[in-house]
Amino acid sequence: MTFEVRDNIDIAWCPGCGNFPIRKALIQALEEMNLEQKDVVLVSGIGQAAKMPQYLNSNFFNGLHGRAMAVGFGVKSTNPDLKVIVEGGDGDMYGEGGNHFLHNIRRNIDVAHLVHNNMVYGLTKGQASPTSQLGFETPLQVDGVILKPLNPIALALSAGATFVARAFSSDMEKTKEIIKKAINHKGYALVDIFQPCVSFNKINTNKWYKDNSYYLDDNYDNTSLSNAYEKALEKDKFPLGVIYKSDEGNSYTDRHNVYQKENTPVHKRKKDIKSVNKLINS
Amino acid sequence: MTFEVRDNIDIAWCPGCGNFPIRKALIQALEEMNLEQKDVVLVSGIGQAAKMPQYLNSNFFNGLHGRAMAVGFGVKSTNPDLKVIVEGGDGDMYGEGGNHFLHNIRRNIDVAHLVHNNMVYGLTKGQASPTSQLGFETPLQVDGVILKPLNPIALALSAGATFVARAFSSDMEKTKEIIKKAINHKGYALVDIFQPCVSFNKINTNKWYKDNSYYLDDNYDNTSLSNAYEKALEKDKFPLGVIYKSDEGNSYTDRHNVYQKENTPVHKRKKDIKSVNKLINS
Amino acid sequence: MGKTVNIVLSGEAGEGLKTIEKLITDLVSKYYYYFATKEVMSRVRGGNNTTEIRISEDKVYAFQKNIDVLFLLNDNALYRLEERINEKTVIFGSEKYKDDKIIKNKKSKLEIIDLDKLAKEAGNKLFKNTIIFGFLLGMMELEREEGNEKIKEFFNDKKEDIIDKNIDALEMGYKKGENHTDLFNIKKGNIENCKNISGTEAVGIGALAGGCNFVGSYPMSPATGVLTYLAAKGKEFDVLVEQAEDEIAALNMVIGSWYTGGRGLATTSGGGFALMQEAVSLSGVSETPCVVHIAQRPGPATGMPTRMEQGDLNLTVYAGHGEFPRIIVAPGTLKDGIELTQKAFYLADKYQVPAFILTDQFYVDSNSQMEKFELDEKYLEQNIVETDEDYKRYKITEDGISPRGIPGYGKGVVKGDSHEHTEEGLGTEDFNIRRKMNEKRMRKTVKILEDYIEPELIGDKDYKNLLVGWGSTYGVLSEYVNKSKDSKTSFLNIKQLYPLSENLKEYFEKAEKVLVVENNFKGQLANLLKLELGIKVDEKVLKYSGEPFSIEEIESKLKEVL
Amino acid sequence: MGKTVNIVLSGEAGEGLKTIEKLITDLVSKYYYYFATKEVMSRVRGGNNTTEIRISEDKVYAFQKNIDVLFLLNDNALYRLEERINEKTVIFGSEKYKDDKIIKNKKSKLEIIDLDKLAKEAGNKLFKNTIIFGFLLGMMELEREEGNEKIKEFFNDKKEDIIDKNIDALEMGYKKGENHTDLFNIKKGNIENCKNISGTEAVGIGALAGGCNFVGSYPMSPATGVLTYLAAKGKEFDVLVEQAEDEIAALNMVIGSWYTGGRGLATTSGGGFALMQEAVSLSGVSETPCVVHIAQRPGPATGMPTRMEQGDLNLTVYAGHGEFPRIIVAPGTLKDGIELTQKAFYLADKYQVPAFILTDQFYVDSNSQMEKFELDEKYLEQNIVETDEDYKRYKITEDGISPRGIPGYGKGVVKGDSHEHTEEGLGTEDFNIRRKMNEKRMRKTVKILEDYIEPELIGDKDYKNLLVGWGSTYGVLSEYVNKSKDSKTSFLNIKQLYPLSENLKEYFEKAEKVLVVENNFKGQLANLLKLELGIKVDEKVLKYSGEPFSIEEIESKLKEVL
Ligand SMILES: Cc1ncc(C[n+]2csc(CCOP(=O)(O)OP(=O)(O)O)c2C)c(N)n1
Ligand SMILES: Cc1ncc(C[n+]2csc(CCOP(=O)(O)OP(=O)(O)O)c2C)c(N)n1
Ligand code: SF4
Ligand code: SF4
Ligand SMILES: [Mg+2]
Ligand SMILES: [Mg+2]
Repeated sequence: MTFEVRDNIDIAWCPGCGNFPIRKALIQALEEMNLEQKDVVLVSGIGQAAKMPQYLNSNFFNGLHGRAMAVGFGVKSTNPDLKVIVEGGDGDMYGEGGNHFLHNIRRNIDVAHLVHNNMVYGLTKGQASPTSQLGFETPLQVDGVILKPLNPIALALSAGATFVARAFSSDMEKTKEIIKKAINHKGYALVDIFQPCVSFNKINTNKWYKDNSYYLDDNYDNTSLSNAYEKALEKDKFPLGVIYKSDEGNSYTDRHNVYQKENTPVHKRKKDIKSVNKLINS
Repeated sequence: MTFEVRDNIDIAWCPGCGNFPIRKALIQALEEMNLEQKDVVLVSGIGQAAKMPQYLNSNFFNGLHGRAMAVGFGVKSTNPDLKVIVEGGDGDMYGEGGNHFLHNIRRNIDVAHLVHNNMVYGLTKGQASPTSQLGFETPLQVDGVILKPLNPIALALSAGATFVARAFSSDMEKTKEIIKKAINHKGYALVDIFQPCVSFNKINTNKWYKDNSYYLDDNYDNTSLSNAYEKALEKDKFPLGVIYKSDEGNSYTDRHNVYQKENTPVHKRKKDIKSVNKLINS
Repeated sequence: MGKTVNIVLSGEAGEGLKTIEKLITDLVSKYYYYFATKEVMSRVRGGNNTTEIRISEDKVYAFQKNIDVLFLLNDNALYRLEERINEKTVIFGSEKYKDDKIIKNKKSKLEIIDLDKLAKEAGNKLFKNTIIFGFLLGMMELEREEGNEKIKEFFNDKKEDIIDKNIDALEMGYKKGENHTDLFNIKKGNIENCKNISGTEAVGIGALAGGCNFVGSYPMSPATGVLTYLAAKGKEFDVLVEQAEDEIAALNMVIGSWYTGGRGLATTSGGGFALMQEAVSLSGVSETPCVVHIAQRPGPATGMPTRMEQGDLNLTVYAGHGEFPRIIVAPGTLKDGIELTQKAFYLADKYQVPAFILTDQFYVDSNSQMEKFELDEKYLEQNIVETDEDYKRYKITEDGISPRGIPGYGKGVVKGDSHEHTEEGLGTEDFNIRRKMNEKRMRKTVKILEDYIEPELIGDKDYKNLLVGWGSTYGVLSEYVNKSKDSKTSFLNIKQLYPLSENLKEYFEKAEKVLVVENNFKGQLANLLKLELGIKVDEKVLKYSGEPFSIEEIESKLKEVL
Repeated sequence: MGKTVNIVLSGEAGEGLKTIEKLITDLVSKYYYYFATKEVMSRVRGGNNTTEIRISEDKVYAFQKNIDVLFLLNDNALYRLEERINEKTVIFGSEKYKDDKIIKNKKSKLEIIDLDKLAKEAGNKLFKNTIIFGFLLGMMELEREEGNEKIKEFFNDKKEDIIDKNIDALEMGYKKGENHTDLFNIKKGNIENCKNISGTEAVGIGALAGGCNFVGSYPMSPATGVLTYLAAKGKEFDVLVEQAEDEIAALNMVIGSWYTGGRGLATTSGGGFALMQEAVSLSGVSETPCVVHIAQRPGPATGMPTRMEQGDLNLTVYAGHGEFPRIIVAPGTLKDGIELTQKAFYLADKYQVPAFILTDQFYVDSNSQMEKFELDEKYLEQNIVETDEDYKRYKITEDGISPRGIPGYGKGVVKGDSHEHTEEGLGTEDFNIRRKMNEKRMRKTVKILEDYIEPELIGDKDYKNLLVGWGSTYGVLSEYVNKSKDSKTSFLNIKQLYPLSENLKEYFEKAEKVLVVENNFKGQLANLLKLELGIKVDEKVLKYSGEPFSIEEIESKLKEVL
């Protein structure tokens, strides 16, 4: 049993795309965690990154652009026994999906949220994404981006995220470890993954990401919110690693009244027409 | 010329509602700023707070629940000569409208964004709003709210807002002054206004708001982002006043290429069919 | 038809009309038939709202325009009622109405009663409602003691002192009411085996009966009631209820839940449903079932949030981009509210399509007696298979239905996809597969029609004129037919609006004249009948003011055209 | 009909097919008629895409299935083309294809050409495209010099060295091509007064011609081209273009702009348009105009992002909750793309309604020659009034049109409202006002029909069979009629799909047989004709595989049914 797909599959990403190592990292993470395909659900939207579930052998729901978090919420809260990974691009998750990003952090729903941050819209051929840097020129932003780039780390912290991390696709091993931690985290876990898009982002290249990032060192205390904000707001270089982790609260399904009553996933609970008849006949 | 409405109008708010003093504060702010009704546009969504424009005599566009910021963007960017105020409730602006909240901050569009924060859905009769506090019981959240309350101040800062303030409806004078500053600010300006809802929020009452807030003192330096974050994250009491103000960047319309070319509002520029004919005939 | 008295209470939002209604209908429903409905403004306090309680010797279902007995709860309670009073109306109101022009013009009878003063005498202005309750009991010659019991029940969490004072207030009203027993000369009966419920409760119960275990919704009038109903029942009935951040999230959550094996519901109104269109399409292509309750109100856009209309049938029939099957049901009676909602879950599950329950503000906000009945357990059945290792989610089958697996149940994996896909569930750009998958999905309509929910014919089977309606016009049209004793005119209530069965044609072929009655501008059902079944509609009787049809209006309109 | 050669280039995404297409069509369009279209996968690199360039002595508009000359740009370029080659096809490809089964089975002729090797010889694999360009020139016996000029123009920002090398590569290809002039025995003409444009450009130019000065949109295939076209022209033509955070924002921005006096456009596809439904309704009730370009692709949901379908007509006709008038146009020709888009702005403004331009992937991604013409300035007219102090935004008028003011222009204030409202623009709950406002809005349809955009009849006026189509089927149906010389069959292209004019009936009354041809499953136009005009359609010719109709397919399908 492996999450790897049969070899004849045609992966529709460009050669050299940062999505390939992320795929590898994810597959290895899942396998090293000894998860079974049948217990894992990948939920994604639309975009290059969002094609990921199609290239992994496991349950998936590949839904609408921007809406994966909402579907993921429905999956996890209906069956908390499943491991749910919500994955997609920066446009998918922070643009069209911005509202679900915010509010599912507030829910602290127990999903790993993997966002491929290539600072561009890949699939639609190179428009600005919410994380595109100022001045980035595209066929649509002809004189360069004039909107401030969105800072997913700071936003997630401000929305109350209990796990916030950043990875870099080219470091497969480290990315894998971060993904594992995110999956293991009980609650919402963001991993914003720097991912070079070789076709449409000629500015934020592999080298650029490398030159503009560094790993948090081992004695960085990621349980401190103020540390985390400091890191989130750093301007020179972007820190990589787990920036914040808190065990302050239970996840959504622990706190919801139906799961306080009992653990059984709601869809597995026996329905009885007699109790409903009472509503009519009493 | 006054922004006050003719006296026979029936204002549909509950007696004692915090919206009344906000209305007064807004009218006085506009009048003291010597603005003309014809040059002011109030844009709102749906909710009790969003009824505001109906009770003021000026241009308005009272659109859809959650979408006022997007309409406001369309208004301001089409005619930067207009003063645009976008107003509504916490559900309207941070719930349904959360994505437009985020991304219009990134645009730094020059509008004053007044959000009545009563920590509840008023018009729909008392469900939780994004700012409802943990444990708040409602007919829908029967065992109390389990989602973390949204922190609009911290979120606005993280999204890059250039003006972030908080007011309290019961202090009419101070609220008025803060509103004036927001209107005068060249760029996006958030004023989150604590507003008791006497009908559906029996927890966060006028007294509660009073007991749980304090005014920033005069020597608070609101040009420092780290000061602002500190204030935003305070847990004991909520600070009131202008928490952050930056003049770092120009507003959206200053930076957009059509306005770099010239100042005339786009809709006033003369269209000439000849130039279009050239696209066909050359 | 037996006699009916139409009692209307007029007051402000927040003045307690609901309390009086609840108290009185609980009591009268033991002895009389009743129908209660309200029309409220989109505000929390002030303005003017009314509650109508029709009490009758026979079953009544309709909104009645003309008021027999009117209570004006404050000095601003009459201005909207000019059209509803006449020389037969008896009005109870304060001194202030003594010289009221409207009352004079209409030659109504005013009985002065100073409710505020009485309430103050009783100790608190909040006693006003209890006084009116007492008044009504007196007028109806019901037992004081029964009233007292109701009071105790209602205020059971209050201090004894409060209960006592309320009982005194009731007595105060009772005495006044006793002087007006002439206003209520209705034969007392014994109504058994009935349950008072509202349209909202009917849909809520139906959801539970359909095995609903997940609700993702965003509040919106007039659909919020179903949401709070299920929230209240959630823990007991194992329903996870979540308030979504917006309607788009709501339906995507619900789809996520169905994908996982849940049975999810979203409840909303037209504007919220408009936001769900893309997700409806997702349900269509991914063949993930979903159920949406749409409580209509007048549009476009915000329109009139607390009023009624049947303007969103078209939106529902054509919801979502692209082409895929769907099911639409519309309850007319309270029982239908339960049964059709229950079936919506069952059919969505069975055919893996979106199913919609179309109601409207008038339907959800009215209440009446419903005869008790036993629900059919069959509709809890789930069509979920245990997957094997090479499970294919979208297997092409003869009837278009692919056995549906869910994650974690069986050895296989379940791939749900919004792209056009292969049988396995992987995105494809193959034109042939596309064509076949499209045809497979569309084929399900044939099967869906085998389960077609038959319409109800009210009136004689040998009719000349056929009135046709859907949803909440059931009340007024059935009352009209029952009352008119004109055996030439019958009423066909269509319960399943989409897809429409060819069998319906029979009903139309028999008719000399077909009249479709709807609360919208275009005659949306009439158009659907024309398009789908080629039916020629002779007359559309339409109303689009935000108000339901009254029984008088239907009588006079039909007199014109029949 | 004169002779036609269908040249198809097959390669990977990102391999430069676009460049060859551009170079060659620029040149041939001076001497021949051409039609170029592409079909691409939803990916950025790899896979298999093709570009078809039909070159003809006569006007051609349609997708042709059978390939005359095929270039396989790599070793993986044939597998999808089995159905498109035959014994007349000449294929240029590498050694690898020598024993190819498909080619053998189809008895096509293979000419070995190792493009990669040649390119390497020329100095770089990027020269492959130039070699093919040269080859085609040689084959067509066009002047080398003209090719060289094109190369210089195209690479004008490159170093001279690069240009020289490209010219050498061109020569290399030219020489090879010269050996195959037999494949191209078409009479050279002189095409004058024409402009090569694509459907995307047509809509973009139309927007500029309609006075568009604001664009709020979110990228979505296949509608993004119009967005980037206008972004490129923005500064010169004073169009403020903004990428919205989502489609809901997009249309609300556009509505905000129109409210302020702007003329805004949103461009999207079905899924994005599904998200705009609530905002469409806002445009309806607030009588704020808006214009939306919907470039259709196969649904439901994500469906096939880069393929074609005409599946969203219903969604557009019934878009938004509640009832309100709207205008829908669908261009068939390139000129229509310009003119109908221009008129959409004009009509939206004049009638204060949402106006929709319905195209599809095949339309926007194809290009051809368009005869030059002068635009009508009249459509830039704006119906905006200067307000006076007691200006009322929603004045009830006989024709339903209330003079439209904008903020800051005049002494008055402008109150735009999504609630049902008074004439002043304030929310109301008055049933009478509601009824009147509703009727006022609906009344506008009568005026809109006075401006009805007439359909185009292609073929003999005295027909027996009437083919009916809309949008991009124009090409194939007009080519069919022009070619078939069967004077009994004509083609009616309906340009304005909603509202439909009663005058259209005339066309149908004359016909013995009516055939509606559409790229969808249900026959959405056929249904609309039935519903709105009572037209009996004898045959629906439908295709819903994601591919456009080919001329051969139409010929054979019509042979069956005519
Ligand atoms: C509702 C909707 N709007 C727009 C699109 C078109 N679309 C598909 S992917 C995409 C953005 C892709 O960017 P991103 O999410 O950053 O993913 P990437 O391709 O860069 O990995 C867009 C706009 C869509 N499919 N659905
Ligand atoms: C699309 C849509 N969804 C839901 C509603 C119903 N609705 C109207 S106001 C409101 C929330 C009101 O809360 P808030 O924005 O906090 O304003 P308040 O009334 O508290 O001032 C909701 C859910 C709507 N009008 N439109
Ligand atoms: S376009 Fe960019 S993100 Fe998409 S596959 Fe290619 S390189 Fe990767
Ligand atoms: S419900 Fe609350 S917010 Fe609304 S008017 Fe009443 S007090 Fe104010
Ligand atoms: Mg991206
Ligand atoms: Mg609120």
